[in-house]
Amino acid sequence: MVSPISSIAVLLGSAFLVGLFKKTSYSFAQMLSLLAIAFPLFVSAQWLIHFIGTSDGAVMLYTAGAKPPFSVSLQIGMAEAFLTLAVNLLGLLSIIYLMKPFKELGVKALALLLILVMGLNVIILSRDIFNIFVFLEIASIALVGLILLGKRKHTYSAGFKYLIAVAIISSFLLVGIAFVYYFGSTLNIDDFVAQNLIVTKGLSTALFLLFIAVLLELKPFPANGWALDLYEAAHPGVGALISGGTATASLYVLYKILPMGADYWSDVLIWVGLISFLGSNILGISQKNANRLLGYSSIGQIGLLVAVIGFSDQLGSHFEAIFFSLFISHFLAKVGLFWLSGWVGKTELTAWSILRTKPWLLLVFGIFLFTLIGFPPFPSFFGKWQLIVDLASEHGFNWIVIILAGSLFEGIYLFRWLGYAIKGEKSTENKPLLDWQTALPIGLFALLIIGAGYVSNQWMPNGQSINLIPVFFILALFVLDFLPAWIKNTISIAGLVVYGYLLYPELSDDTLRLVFAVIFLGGGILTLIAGYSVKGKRAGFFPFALMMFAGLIGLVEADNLLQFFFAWELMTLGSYVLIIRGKRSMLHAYNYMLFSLGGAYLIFMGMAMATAGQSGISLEILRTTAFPGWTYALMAIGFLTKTAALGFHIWLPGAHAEAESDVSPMVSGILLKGGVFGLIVLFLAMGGEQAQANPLVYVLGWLGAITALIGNLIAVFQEDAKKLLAYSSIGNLGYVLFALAFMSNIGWMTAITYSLNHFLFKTLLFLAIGGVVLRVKTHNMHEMGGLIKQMPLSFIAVLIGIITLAGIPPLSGYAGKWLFYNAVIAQGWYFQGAIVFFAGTIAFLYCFKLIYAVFLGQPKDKFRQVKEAPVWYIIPQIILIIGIMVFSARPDLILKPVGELLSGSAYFPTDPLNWESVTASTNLGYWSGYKIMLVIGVMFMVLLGWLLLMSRKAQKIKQFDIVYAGETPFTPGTTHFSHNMFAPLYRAIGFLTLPMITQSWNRVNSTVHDFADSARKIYSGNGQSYLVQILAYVVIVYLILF
Amino acid sequence: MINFNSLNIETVSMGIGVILFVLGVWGIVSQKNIIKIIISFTIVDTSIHLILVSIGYIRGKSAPIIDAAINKENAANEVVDPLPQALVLTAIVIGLGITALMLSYALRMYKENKSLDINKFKALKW
Amino acid sequence: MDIVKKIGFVLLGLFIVLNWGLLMAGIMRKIIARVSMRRGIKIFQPYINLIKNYSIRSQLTHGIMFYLGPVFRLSGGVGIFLFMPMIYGSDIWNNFSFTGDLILIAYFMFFGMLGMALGAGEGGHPYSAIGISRGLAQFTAIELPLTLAILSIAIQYQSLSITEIVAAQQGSILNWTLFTNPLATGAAMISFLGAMGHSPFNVVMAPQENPVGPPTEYHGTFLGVLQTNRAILHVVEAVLYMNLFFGGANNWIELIVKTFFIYFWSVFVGMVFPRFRVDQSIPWLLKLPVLIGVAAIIVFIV
Amino acid sequence: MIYLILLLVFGLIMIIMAFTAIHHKNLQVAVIASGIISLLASVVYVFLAAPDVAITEASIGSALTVVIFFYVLNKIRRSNDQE
Amino acid sequence: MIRNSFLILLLAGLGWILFQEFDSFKGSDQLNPVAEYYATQGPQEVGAANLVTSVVVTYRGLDTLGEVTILFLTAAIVGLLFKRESNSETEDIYGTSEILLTAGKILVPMLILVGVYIFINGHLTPGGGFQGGAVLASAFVLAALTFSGTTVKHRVLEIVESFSGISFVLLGILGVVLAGGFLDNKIFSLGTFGHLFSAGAIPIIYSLVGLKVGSELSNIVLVMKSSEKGGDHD
Repeated sequence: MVSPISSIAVLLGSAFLVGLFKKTSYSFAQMLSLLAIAFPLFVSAQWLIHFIGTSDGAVMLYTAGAKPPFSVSLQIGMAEAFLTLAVNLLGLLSIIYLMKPFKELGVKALALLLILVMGLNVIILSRDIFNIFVFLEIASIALVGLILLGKRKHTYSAGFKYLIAVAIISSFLLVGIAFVYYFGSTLNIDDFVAQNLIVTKGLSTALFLLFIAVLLELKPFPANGWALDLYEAAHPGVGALISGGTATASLYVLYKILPMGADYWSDVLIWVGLISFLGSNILGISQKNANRLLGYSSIGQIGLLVAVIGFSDQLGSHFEAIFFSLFISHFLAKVGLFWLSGWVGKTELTAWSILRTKPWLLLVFGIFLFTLIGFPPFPSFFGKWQLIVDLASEHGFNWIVIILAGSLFEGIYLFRWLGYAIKGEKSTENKPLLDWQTALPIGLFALLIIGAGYVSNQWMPNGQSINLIPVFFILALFVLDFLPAWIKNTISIAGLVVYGYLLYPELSDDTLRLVFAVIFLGGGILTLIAGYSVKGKRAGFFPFALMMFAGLIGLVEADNLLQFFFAWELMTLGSYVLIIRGKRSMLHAYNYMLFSLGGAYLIFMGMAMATAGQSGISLEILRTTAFPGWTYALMAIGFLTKTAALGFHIWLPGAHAEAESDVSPMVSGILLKGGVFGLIVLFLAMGGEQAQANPLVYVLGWLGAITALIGNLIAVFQEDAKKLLAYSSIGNLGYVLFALAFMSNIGWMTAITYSLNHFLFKTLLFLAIGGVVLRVKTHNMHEMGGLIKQMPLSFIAVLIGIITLAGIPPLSGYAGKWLFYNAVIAQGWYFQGAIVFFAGTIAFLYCFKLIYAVFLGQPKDKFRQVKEAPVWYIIPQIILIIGIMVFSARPDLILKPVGELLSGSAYFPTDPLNWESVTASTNLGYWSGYKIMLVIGVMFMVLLGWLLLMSRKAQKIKQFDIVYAGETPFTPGTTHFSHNMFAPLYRAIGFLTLPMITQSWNRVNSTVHDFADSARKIYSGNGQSYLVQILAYVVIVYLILF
Repeated sequence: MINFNSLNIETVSMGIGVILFVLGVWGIVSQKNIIKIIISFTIVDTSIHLILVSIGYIRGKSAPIIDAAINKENAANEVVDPLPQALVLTAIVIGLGITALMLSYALRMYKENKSLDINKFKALKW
Repeated sequence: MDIVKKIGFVLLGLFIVLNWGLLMAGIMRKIIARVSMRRGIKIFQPYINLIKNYSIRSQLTHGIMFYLGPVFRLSGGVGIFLFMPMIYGSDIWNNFSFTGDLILIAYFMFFGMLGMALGAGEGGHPYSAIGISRGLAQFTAIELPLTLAILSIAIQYQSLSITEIVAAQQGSILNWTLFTNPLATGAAMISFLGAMGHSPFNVVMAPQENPVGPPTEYHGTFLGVLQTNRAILHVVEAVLYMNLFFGGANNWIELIVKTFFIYFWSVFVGMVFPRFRVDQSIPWLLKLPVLIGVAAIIVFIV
Repeated sequence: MIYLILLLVFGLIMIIMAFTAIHHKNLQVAVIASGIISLLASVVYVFLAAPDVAITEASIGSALTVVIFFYVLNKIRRSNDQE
Repeated sequence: MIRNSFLILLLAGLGWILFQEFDSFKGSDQLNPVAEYYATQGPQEVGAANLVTSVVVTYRGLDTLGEVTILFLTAAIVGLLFKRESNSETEDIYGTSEILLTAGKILVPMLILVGVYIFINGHLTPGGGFQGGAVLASAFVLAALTFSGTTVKHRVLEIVESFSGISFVLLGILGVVLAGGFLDNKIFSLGTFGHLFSAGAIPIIYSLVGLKVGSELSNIVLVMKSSEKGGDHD
């Protein structure tokens, strides 16, 4: 095997050699540099493979023919091999990426890069603190030179600020090293540790200086203005080197010297790291400059990694896997983002919409951002998961809160950015060329992320329990994205069908899960059928749709918390992209994501608390959690954000209404059940008795009731058909929540009936209205009218849908109402029940508005030529109508087994529904869907026949043949009464619909932004202030410590 | 606080080093002129060198060069610690490099902005 | 029981109800006229109207839903009749109610309303839509006290079966819900005012905006169907209140007497009080009657 | 003991020079003051039995550094004149 | 004033931190084990009379390599910073006085000689590559000051710089091949202790360091000197 020392020698030698080349032979110099940097890459790779293949320990490399501590020694182990591999790869790709700027600056610049990489290699390998100091200086100085690449404004002052900051930090470092040598008599880390010195006042101060200097190299918040300025001023390719290269090396130094310090240094690292993570991410919120934002984010991520190093004792054997996944995420994603930023060229975040000209770059951008935040299947997801679970087992809940809060703040700006890229205003300028020098590194890093995700997954404890087949299927869809939409659609549907077929045996006993599996998979298939109406490629739709469905079905399959959370996040990711595809959905998708993210973190927190002090992560442990109150409350609130309970609902209307026509039913009819299922899983895990005794459910009940009322009431006042349906979803999910909160057998029957019904009718309604919107190109109901003649099938679908929605017998909506009354009375929640029923009658209002304003009334001139909705929209509607009919006539087919499951299990054994063939009964009454259907059906037919008989010669008259107070109306527009239809009701109780919640969230939002905006004023731009901050940081940390 | 009798050569030089360090840092954070800041940095550098050399000093021993005066076999009892001196050599050169770089950047900044006031270079901020 | 015989009795019951409905409408209008110092219509005028409408030959329609509206409407009325046990203790006269499910009836009322609203909607007359929107808005408020009342008696009797509720009121007049649960009765009877479409809650029936009653857009057979339904529905609704609050009926005579008084209650109030606007009636309904309803529940919780 | 006294004196001078370097208005003077600190330090190194360091400090710290400073100051002055 | 008092507080804090060190610093009476090893084993292992040199060049050779790299970097960066003007010729503001010229003619060769002497004898006497290099550089600076027309060509300096750097690295690698590790000086025989040609590769390495440092420092100074034409007009 080739010694890593030879890589250092090769790099250094070629750096000296490259400096000699003349301008004319630049390309030769460039070639040489590439080769020179490829060599260490090869060496590191070789060592890494060696260490992975064998279980050998680290190898010591001696210099000068003497053993340490007398000479400088290097060490290569798995970690060093991996980190040098990363650094060398970064160096190699940087040369490629920066080819043009390098050429402008000449051979000297190439030498700088070679030396930088060499320096980083030595920093990682070296076991001698002074040696590390020297090469840290080398790396810093090389960077100061490299920032001259692709000169931008203010490079010099930024470079100067960086220089003076580095100089003062290294002064502390050197003083620290000097005294460490004085007290420890050695410069070798291992030797120092082996001596086990008694920590005296002098030694501890010396170590303090050493540690604080290394920490300051990592740019901890708030002593990091100099670094931010550098990030802003430097070419993004150089930013990548700083963020990915020097930070990597410094982090490893921190890890190496950690055993030298006393125990409390772990805590200091944790504090410093987490403060950086939180502070930097908060201040990033108001940042508009992409490079600077990347700087904030880098500092935040590195802070997290510092904290992870501080946690290394607590994480034990998991440390390596956790650090790997978090590190590699930061490294690949941040570097990739910097490179992307270089291609975009402009610094404003809004300019990133230019990415849309190259869709694959947009995808890569998404991968990078999702990696940073920690979404599956990217590596950081697994890292964060395990980190937090392990912290929880040590009861480090405060840490978890900080980490999750920081991640949330990070999400705030990253997703805003992603929104700009996907949906921001298109810039009018010419698109920049994409040459291979840019494309290759970026693409490679994106691929590496996926590979790293796989490694993290396999490495992490329990990671292998995750079913990766759907993920691979989705990846395959990404690869096949060049195919026309209908082929991909067929593949997707086939995938869902096959998956469902394979899954069925597993779930056939568990009816409860089966119901949701049917909703998720069946709904997926139905809504995808509608997608056949889309022509062209529909790039990027199917992978994300499938991702959402994979996540949903993953929830059903999940046996342990990791699987569940993995699926949950996968679902969120997929649905976010689906939602943001809508025309005006930038803001709405953003809101959706923030609420989802917040919710997910609450769930995460709850799960983590549940794992504390328990072995394993199976869902069962939720029952035996040591912190029942917190666990359940946090998880419940998390799920409530997904079901859009009042207070967390503001994302829903926009997200559902502005989504594409066939996406709305997916996200409304199907996706919302994910949250419901989450609650079910939670409550099941809590167990019946514990759940009933929990005051939480009482609160949930009230919340559900009020959500139902307000959701429905707001829906009544909507003019936008899809918004109306969206608010109606909020209301309906309120019912479900309310019913779940009963924690009784019949209550749950109600909830499941409602969920199933809502799936059926809301999917149906959204498909039907979506079809209409597709034809008339507007969401505003008052612009439609009289469409029954053009779209009779859609009309029938909507009619069936609203009858079900309103709970009018004989359709299945009534089943829910009946169960409801029984549950309410059995439970004694009369007032909440009354509110819910009031909400039910209000629902009737918007049902009428929906069908009347769209299909009835006066047809408008401009829509006379409109055709029926596409047949691909009609087919799933027909299937859904059949579904509703079957469920209405034979509810026992589904509810009976579910009821048996509920009463058979330990959860709700009391007061089940009694079934006698098709008739259900309780102590209060009975209900037979079949008989009601029969009676009403026969009666309706008889009466219809009778009327047909009586008025068989009915004569069709013209549109305006109406009695109109002596006048003849002549424009349909003024004769169609549908705008502001329920004005009297609004005057009476409209105050309930004032957007108070939206306003308070807005206030929260602006407070956070204002805070971030004023807090980041500490980065005054004055290099001297930065020095003062560094100094103050040192002094304050010292005073806190001693 | 400091007993004069306990004063010896290395503690005094160490003391000078510490005082110079603080003074240098004072200069760095208080002076507005970039050149002055750089000068202050050189003072800090010098102070660190002083500290390092003081650490390597062994009372009453001579320079770590084996010559006629110092027996090769008995060197361990005759000489001061060579290691800190080696470190200082390195540190001095590094210090020079950094100072030269700072000065070049300062010159560049001056040519860009016609000012040496560090307050005038706040274009990048927040 | 033989299904044919059952259907026969159902049809007979329906016929009785229809006749009583028409007659009662005539009587009430006569009373109203007399109270307002008018001569008024003939008692049998509703019959005449009905026959006249069914015999009109011209039938005009705006479209399929316009056509179906009356069918829905009548289905609603007849359906409630079918699901309603008419005479307590009689297998013959309990129709298809099995044991009479309160919730089913409460929600099936929407069926006819929806049909009517849709039919009128397709008529294309803006006033129909205005009337419907007002009517529906007010209806939500009317429903709330009724819901509370129903909850209250469901708690009281621990049943949602009308038959059982009636059974519980047998024996003495003091067993009537009216006396055992006066608050619920009060709330429900206020709600009944709205359901019957009399003043003060009849702005939705204002002359030009009459989708719930026989509307101007409909005529001929359609109107006849609607009038038929109206007659049936008024009686059946009164029967519902009778069953719930006034001890039910053991025979047709008792039924006729009780429904007359129940119906008369709405007419009486309508004569005494002026009309509310919709945006007045909703807040009013959401205040006093709801409070009474809440009180009716609290009585049972405490 | 003589070393000690010399050292104290040097130390005092160095501190005074440091004040001069930091606070003197004239940059040239300040540079020279810092050079003097360096030079005195190199003498101190001799006391501390570090001749190698002394030579280095003298040649690099006090000579070359000062030269570079002067070049830069000169540049600044001249680009001022050009204005 | 608030700022100043804050700064004084900060400096007091800093002083307090450093005072902790000063307070616990008691000097030393004897060498610590590492230094003792250098003193006792150094002469045998490395063969250099100047222990500092043995530490600098051999035991901590990697640091030294890094150090010359830093100078290389600095020279390169200063070169990059003033790249655009490097061609413009300088008018010498000092003028070249007769005295200076004469002194230069004598001093420059002498300084060069001294420099070379210092680094060649680095393993025997105080001084070595850095010091020698610095002296060489001062010679060049003086030459540049004196003979304004005949400045030393950058190119030559660069070649010397790179050549010596590469040779340094190659010698280091030879150490891996022929002796105990990277930068091991025992690739050549240690020779007789105390002689000029002894201590293995140390004299060669130190000469290379001297050349490198000299050329780099001269480069820095000369670039600084020659860069003219204020302003970066891009």
